[in-house]
Amino acid sequence: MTASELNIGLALPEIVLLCATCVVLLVDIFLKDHQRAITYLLSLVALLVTALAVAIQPLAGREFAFSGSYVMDPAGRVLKLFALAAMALVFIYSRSYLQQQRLLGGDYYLLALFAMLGVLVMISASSLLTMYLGLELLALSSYALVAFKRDCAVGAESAMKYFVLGAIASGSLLYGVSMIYGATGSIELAGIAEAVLAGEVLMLPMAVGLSFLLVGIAFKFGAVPFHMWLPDVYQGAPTSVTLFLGSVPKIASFALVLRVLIEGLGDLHESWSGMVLVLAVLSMAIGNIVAIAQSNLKRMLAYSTISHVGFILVGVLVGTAAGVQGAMYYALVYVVMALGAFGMIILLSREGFEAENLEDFKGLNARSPWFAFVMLLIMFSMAGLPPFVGFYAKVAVFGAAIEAGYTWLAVLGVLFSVIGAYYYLRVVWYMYFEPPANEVRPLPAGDLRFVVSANGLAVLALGILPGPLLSLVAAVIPG
Amino acid sequence: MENIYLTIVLAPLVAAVVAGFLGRQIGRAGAHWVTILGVAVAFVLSLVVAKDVFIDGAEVFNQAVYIWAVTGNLSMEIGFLIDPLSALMMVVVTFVSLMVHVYTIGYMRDDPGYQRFFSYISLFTFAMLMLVMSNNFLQLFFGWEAVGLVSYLLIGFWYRKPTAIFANMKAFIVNRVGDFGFLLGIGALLYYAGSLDYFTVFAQAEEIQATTVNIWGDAQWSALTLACILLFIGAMGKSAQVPLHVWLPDSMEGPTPISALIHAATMVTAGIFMVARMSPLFEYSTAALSFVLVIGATTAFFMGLLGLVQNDIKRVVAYSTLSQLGYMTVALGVSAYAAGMFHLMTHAFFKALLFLAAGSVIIGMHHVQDMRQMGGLRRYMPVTYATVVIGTLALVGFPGFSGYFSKDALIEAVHAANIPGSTYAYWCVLIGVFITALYSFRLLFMVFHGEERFDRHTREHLHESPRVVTVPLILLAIPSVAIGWLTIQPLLFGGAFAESIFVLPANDTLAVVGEKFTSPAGFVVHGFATPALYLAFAGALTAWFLYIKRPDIPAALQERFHRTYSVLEHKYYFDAFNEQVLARGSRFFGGALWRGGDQGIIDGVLVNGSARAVGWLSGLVRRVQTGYLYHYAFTMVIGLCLILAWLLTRG
Amino acid sequence: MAENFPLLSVLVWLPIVGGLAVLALDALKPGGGDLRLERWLALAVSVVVFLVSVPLWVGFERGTDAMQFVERLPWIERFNVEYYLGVDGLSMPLVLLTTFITPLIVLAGWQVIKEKPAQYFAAFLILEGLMIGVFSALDGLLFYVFWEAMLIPMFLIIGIWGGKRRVYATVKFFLYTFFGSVFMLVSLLYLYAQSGSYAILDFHQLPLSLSEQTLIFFALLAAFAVKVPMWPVHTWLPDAHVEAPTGGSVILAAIMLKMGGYGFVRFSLPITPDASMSLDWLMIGLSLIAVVYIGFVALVQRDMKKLIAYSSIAHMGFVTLGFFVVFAIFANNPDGDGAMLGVQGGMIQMISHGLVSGAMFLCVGVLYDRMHSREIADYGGVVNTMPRFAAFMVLFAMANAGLPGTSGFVGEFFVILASFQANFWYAFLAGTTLVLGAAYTLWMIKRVVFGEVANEQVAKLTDINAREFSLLAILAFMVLLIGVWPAPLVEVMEASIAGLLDHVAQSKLVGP
Amino acid sequence: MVPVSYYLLLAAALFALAVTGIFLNRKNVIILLMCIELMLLAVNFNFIAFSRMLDDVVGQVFVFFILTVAAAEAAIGLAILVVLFRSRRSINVDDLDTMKG
Amino acid sequence: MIGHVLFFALAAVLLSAAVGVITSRNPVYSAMFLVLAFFVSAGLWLLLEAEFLAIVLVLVYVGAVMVLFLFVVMMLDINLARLREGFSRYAPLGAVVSLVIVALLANVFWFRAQDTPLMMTPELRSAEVSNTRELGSVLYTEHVYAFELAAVILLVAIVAAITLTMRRRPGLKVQDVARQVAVRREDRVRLVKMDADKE
Repeated sequence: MTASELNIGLALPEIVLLCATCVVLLVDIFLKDHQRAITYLLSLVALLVTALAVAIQPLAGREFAFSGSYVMDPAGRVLKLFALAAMALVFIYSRSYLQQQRLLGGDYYLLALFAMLGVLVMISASSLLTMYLGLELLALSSYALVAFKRDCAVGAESAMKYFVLGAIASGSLLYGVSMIYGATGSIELAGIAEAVLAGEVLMLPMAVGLSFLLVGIAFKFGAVPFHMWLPDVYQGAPTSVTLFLGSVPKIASFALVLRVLIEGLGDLHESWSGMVLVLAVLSMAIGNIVAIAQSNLKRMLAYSTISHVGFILVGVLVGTAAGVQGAMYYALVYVVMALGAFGMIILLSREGFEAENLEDFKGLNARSPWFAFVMLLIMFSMAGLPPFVGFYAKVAVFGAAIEAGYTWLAVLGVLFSVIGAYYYLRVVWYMYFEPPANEVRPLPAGDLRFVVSANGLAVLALGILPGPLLSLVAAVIPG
Repeated sequence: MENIYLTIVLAPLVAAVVAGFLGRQIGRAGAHWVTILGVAVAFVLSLVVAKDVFIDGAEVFNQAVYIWAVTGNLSMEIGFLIDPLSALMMVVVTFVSLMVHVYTIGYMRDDPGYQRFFSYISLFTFAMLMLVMSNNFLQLFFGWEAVGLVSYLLIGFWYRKPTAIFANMKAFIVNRVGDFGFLLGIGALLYYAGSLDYFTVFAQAEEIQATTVNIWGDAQWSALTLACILLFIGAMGKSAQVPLHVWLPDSMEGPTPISALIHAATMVTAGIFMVARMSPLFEYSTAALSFVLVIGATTAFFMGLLGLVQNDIKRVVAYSTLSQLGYMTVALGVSAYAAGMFHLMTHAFFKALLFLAAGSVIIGMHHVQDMRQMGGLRRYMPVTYATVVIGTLALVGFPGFSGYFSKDALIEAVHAANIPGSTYAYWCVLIGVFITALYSFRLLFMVFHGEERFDRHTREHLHESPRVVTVPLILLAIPSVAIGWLTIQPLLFGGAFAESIFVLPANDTLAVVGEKFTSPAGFVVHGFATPALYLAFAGALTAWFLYIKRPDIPAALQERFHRTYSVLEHKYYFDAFNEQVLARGSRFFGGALWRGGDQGIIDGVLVNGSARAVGWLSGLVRRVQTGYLYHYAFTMVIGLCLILAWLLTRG
Repeated sequence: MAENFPLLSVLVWLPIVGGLAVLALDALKPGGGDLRLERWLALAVSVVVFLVSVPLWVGFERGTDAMQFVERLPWIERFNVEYYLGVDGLSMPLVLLTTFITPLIVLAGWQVIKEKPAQYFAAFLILEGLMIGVFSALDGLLFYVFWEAMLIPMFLIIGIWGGKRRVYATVKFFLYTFFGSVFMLVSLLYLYAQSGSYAILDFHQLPLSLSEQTLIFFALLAAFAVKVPMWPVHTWLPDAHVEAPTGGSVILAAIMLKMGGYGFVRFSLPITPDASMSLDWLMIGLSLIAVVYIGFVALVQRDMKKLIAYSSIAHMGFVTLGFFVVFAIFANNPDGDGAMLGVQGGMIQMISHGLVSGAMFLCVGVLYDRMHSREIADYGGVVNTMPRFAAFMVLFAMANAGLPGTSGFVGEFFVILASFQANFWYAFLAGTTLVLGAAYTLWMIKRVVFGEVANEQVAKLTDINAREFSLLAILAFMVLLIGVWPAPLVEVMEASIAGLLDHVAQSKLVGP
Repeated sequence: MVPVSYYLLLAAALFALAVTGIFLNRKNVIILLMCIELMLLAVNFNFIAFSRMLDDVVGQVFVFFILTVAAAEAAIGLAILVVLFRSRRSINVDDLDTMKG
Repeated sequence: MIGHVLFFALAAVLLSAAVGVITSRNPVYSAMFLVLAFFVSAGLWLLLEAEFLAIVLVLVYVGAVMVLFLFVVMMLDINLARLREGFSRYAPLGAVVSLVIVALLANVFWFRAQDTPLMMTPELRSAEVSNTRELGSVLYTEHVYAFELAAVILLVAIVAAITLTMRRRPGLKVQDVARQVAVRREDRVRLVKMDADKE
């Protein structure tokens, strides 16, 4: 074991984040409730420093560390930076919410930072072992986060569901990993790919492994029929946690798919694409159809997440470079939109009141035209209407599908997006066409106000000039 | 000359615009002066043009004014064709219009819409001139519809009167039915001839005749027959031929001057004019001519019968107009286009006269139109009486009066014809003469003779109409008497229309008539040798007997033949059929399509149905999400099993 | 004006920026303040946009079917999407129609809109920019972006300022059109996958097999047929029209429907000529159904706006009939003389319908503003109290019924003449509009305008004011001008239509 | 010694039992947590068996980490259970249905 | 042969214990069955010559995790009577599903696994080979990254467990020294100025 094999410097971001998290942990212990702002700021600093570490890292293509269990490549860098930025936004959104809801401990930031670490690990995982550990790090932190509003029965219930189902999913994933290990003799993705390419694989155990693995992946993504946890968790968790769950882990899930399915098992595309196809179609269908019946906005957005996952999976199942790029672009874009949407719920919440029902958005235009407009941008973007960024995500994914000959799938997809448009429209109609139920004008804190606005405008700006981000994605996912 | 033509057309238009838009500024007098000036200018210049054409024998003028649109190889233009036919029409139109303008000053004296009325009738003059002066089908259609528009506006001039606004809508829509055919006819000609210009189309008449077209089943039609019949459907609408005649009696709801101008003298003759103009086409299609003939004959006879049972003074005249239009159409059918035009001209004068006189009576009677409340008016309104007598004599064809020449020539021509349907037509027009005399004298006797059936209040105010009313009557009476005598020679037999009207030698019935013609006087003498004259006398005599000698008989007859009477009273149930079957049927059909098709199937089943289906599905699927952990786990396991089974069975 | 002045960009973006400025102006003075400033700003912007668009007409080079005023920049390099604008004889008149109608709409909403007027005007200005974008985009994806983005302001316009059932109507409108449009998106993506470019002109040259063409044709049809709207996907229109505020109805009828028609000539015909050829019977059939079926349906409407909405559908039937009858003409007559007439008829019908139906909706708006009812039965004898208004209404009704001398005649005339060249019965059925159109329009006029004063509300009506008068007068002038002298309009389209027909006449099938 | 596939079959049966246990148990959340432990145990069997089959120690390393994670997982699971019990006074699975649809 | 007997015996016990875990109506019994299952597994692992892991399993699971389970079961005052209600209604379904899974996997591991390496019997290794050394030599070198991550996961577990279960009871009376020190006179005493009585 030489230093160059260890190549520890490559893992600088994770190390930095871990150290920073420990610092936050230690500092937080000595803080009183009214000093939690320090935790908040320190957490942001931790993210910033990590981001710097990611950004300044010299990188020549794909590099490995820790005997091949850690990988860093341009795609990973983009994903990491994006995840860190999303996390920072989550913190900014959450601060005032936590204050309002009297959730004053620093635990939220701490657990979220650990989850962030898990995400980074997953993005950089190049062996199934590190992938598993990263995934568990993320999952365990998430379980705790969902339950962390201790006096909230709904939160505990959803945490319990999340935990049990998540554990089943991890079990399934592990079972799959064990089979793949047995079939290829390796747990390193590069080794697996090599074995597949060379044909030195036990096909049947491989098939079993693939099935179990897919269940795990589908669960993490929230694809039908492994989505059942998602609506309950989104609804039950405190909004700041939903905000987190709805955004950052999607990047991790995409990383999981990218590393395992595309890079590791890309040559078995024929075996898994059919199953992913079924997952994608079911997700688009069920997500969109059931969302229509929801009156709780968080729950509705949960179903909308499911449907978006379906769209992302379309890009994945196509399996071409364009498809993967489309999926990645979609995932990134989805994070931006989800942040905005949940951010709006936080923005409208006030002490002792969560604006999580559709009804709470009634007449928002009369009360606060600007925030109604921001929400409108986000909703139309989610519905996939130009000139918002969500549209290009669909274009990228369906374009790739059509290029690969899946025209019928694209047709099906757009049809579901029409159905989906209905419930996004309903939010807009509640905001604009209904008289306000009350006269409360949301008066969010300055930073929240700024960030929500920036988030909404980003949806628009990325829609008017979608070129750079698309090119970036294209550059980091080579053909 | 071009400037003159333009002036003829534009003077009434400018007048109409001024009276219409600046009516309030220029006041009532201003309105009538400006429009009368406009029409007078048009009339005088028309006379100049007529002199140029008829007396100096000027070349036919055929030139575009401006290009309306060019598409591909097809150039559509607005342009004038000045030949004897149009020159004649221009004179007739502007003259009658001028008379009506003057007359209106008196008739509409107290009406609040005075300026509007003048604006409309000037606009009408413009539209009618555009129609008759056109050198192409586009402009013809323009004028055709424009006169329809003004007719619509004028029938509904008293817009508060429910009957008036019903009548004007009916008039427009029925005319639209005709225009529908007319437009298709134009389409056919464009298709087969590739042009909208008259002469270009006429030049290809024979080729078009040779082309056959398959419309329905295996029957092969001549394209020309198709086009001509379609065009004639247009004429049937405008010239009120059965079965598109229903609008004309109702149009009497409008003010009397326009009944005279539009619904007697000018607009309704547009169809006759059009067919005459298209003679180079119709000539090649015997089938079309027969069609024209039969329709015309039917109109002439059966509409005349209806005149017998009407009691509204204007309606009697209106049915008489229908009948006379039928006569003109019959003339067209037997290729006696010139005779048709001749009758058109004489009819324009004496029918305008009769209408205006009726209007004068109505003024005197304070807008009572029911003849049963009149009687013995000749003492109170001598001038009107005199002119009505002249008009009536002209109408029934008393020898020497204008109507005599035109109608007799026409009947002779029908007699000479031998195309299918000509025998039927001959009997129709012949008996029609008797009927004409009967209803004409019935009117004369009921209104001006016999006992006075009006109340005292009316009598106190009953007096002759003012000068502006009587002067046009007198001026119209002059041509009603004399124009036949003066013009029969050149118009019918002198070849005045040679440049405009084309008749195949084989069809030339007028030539047969002309063989016996020596002079107008000779024609009068010859008249005594024909049955027509005696039938007319018989009709007059019958009228005298029934309405002066034994006024009780009509009522008894009515009792006796109540079934026949009822048919006549209901105008052969045309209106009932149109209203009950066509109008109501359309509404029912529309309602069924709307409720059943749009709201029921498309919206109900397809659109809202699919929305409901999605909603239902949503409600169903969401029930799978029970909230129970074990169900969630179960779903996952089932999913796992399925994936596993699938992958394992596949490979 | 300089050669390379980005005229179209200015036309697209100026109204959008203006709309945002109106919103900003509103936001900067919270609590209402003086409303006048925003509407003056909105009016100024719309008028300036119109003035800026005039050089399009003046500087347009007649006699060529090439794109003019072209602007071309890379936009999304990853997909080879360009910011590619340009107009030809087909789109330029529609751009002008848009810039012409918008100031009128601003004026129409002048005092009438009480609730959130700044948002109202801003929505229309933004809508204007997007609509101009639709007509001038030469890149497929850019076109689609404008096409779909337009739904958003329209959705809000109907939803916020509409009538009682506005939510139903606007959601129906949105989903209906969205449903149609997504198929177009799929076909655009497919065309891109085949050609590697999104430029519409490249699509035109792309050879495709008949089955591909047929599928693409139907996909495009879904988008355009809904927009036009063609039977049987028309049922959103009456609802949307009825519930929309006056300005919304006007813009919907005057411009938005034209996008469907424009789509056919810009996309369907040139991209899938062989499929269009083989499916012309379907399109002609649907168009004729629109004319006849809808004519009857219009007859029984009790709501004025609904009646006009239905009449719009019937009139737009002429547009599609004109476009697709060309194939039947080609089949009938190899030199295809009448084909030109058909397409031109369709195009002119679009412009004319834009003016006439817009005017009709404005007229209804004038009445609605006073009586707050659109029911025909609530009116009667309006002419007694509003004579000047009645004159306009009758004029526009006549134009709606296709009276010669008004713009409504030109298109119908052309199309009927053209369809005769294809088949007598096409012309026959199309011609029934002469009767049906007159019947439903005049029956409404009879019941609304004429007659005795029906009730006290009618008796209290006041005639149109100077603002309304000028609106209607401007439209009346245009309607008559085009009716009396359509030659200039026909002329600008001529070369582009000729080019289109040349293109369409050639098969672009690949393989055997 | 027995063939590897015996172990695999045993693990499969164990896994199936664990899964069945999870959705059959409608009363007690704690038993669910135990089932999860069983499931992981099954996975561990696979890894060790394959490790022996391939003569490769990595499989056992993986098991080592699984054991670690499983312990952490159990801790968090039980913590959530405690929270749940405190807020509801029940750990009955049937009671966890406030959110559905 | 002895290997076979041992394997089958232990496997039978393991599966029975597993059935016991999922069918016991008292969680304490379940826990005890689970303990049994772990012990038996450890035995089986010894058969596979994974001595280190076998020991770890017993130490970590039986010694720590299961104690934790029992602790929680005891700590929470659970109404056992309600929990004992049966699940027999769904048992057939469960049996079917579990049989399907087993059948599918058996197909792979048995019926279609003949002649594949899966049927290989691992050779007994010589006594010198130390399983612990083997693991130890890679754990801190090749897998150091994973090892550190595992440590972090344990840290998260600690943090999370404390966060979730430690609570400050609202009713608890605690002195706040800082507040006591910061008290000012105005907070405690209010001087009320009253007019003299004017009787």
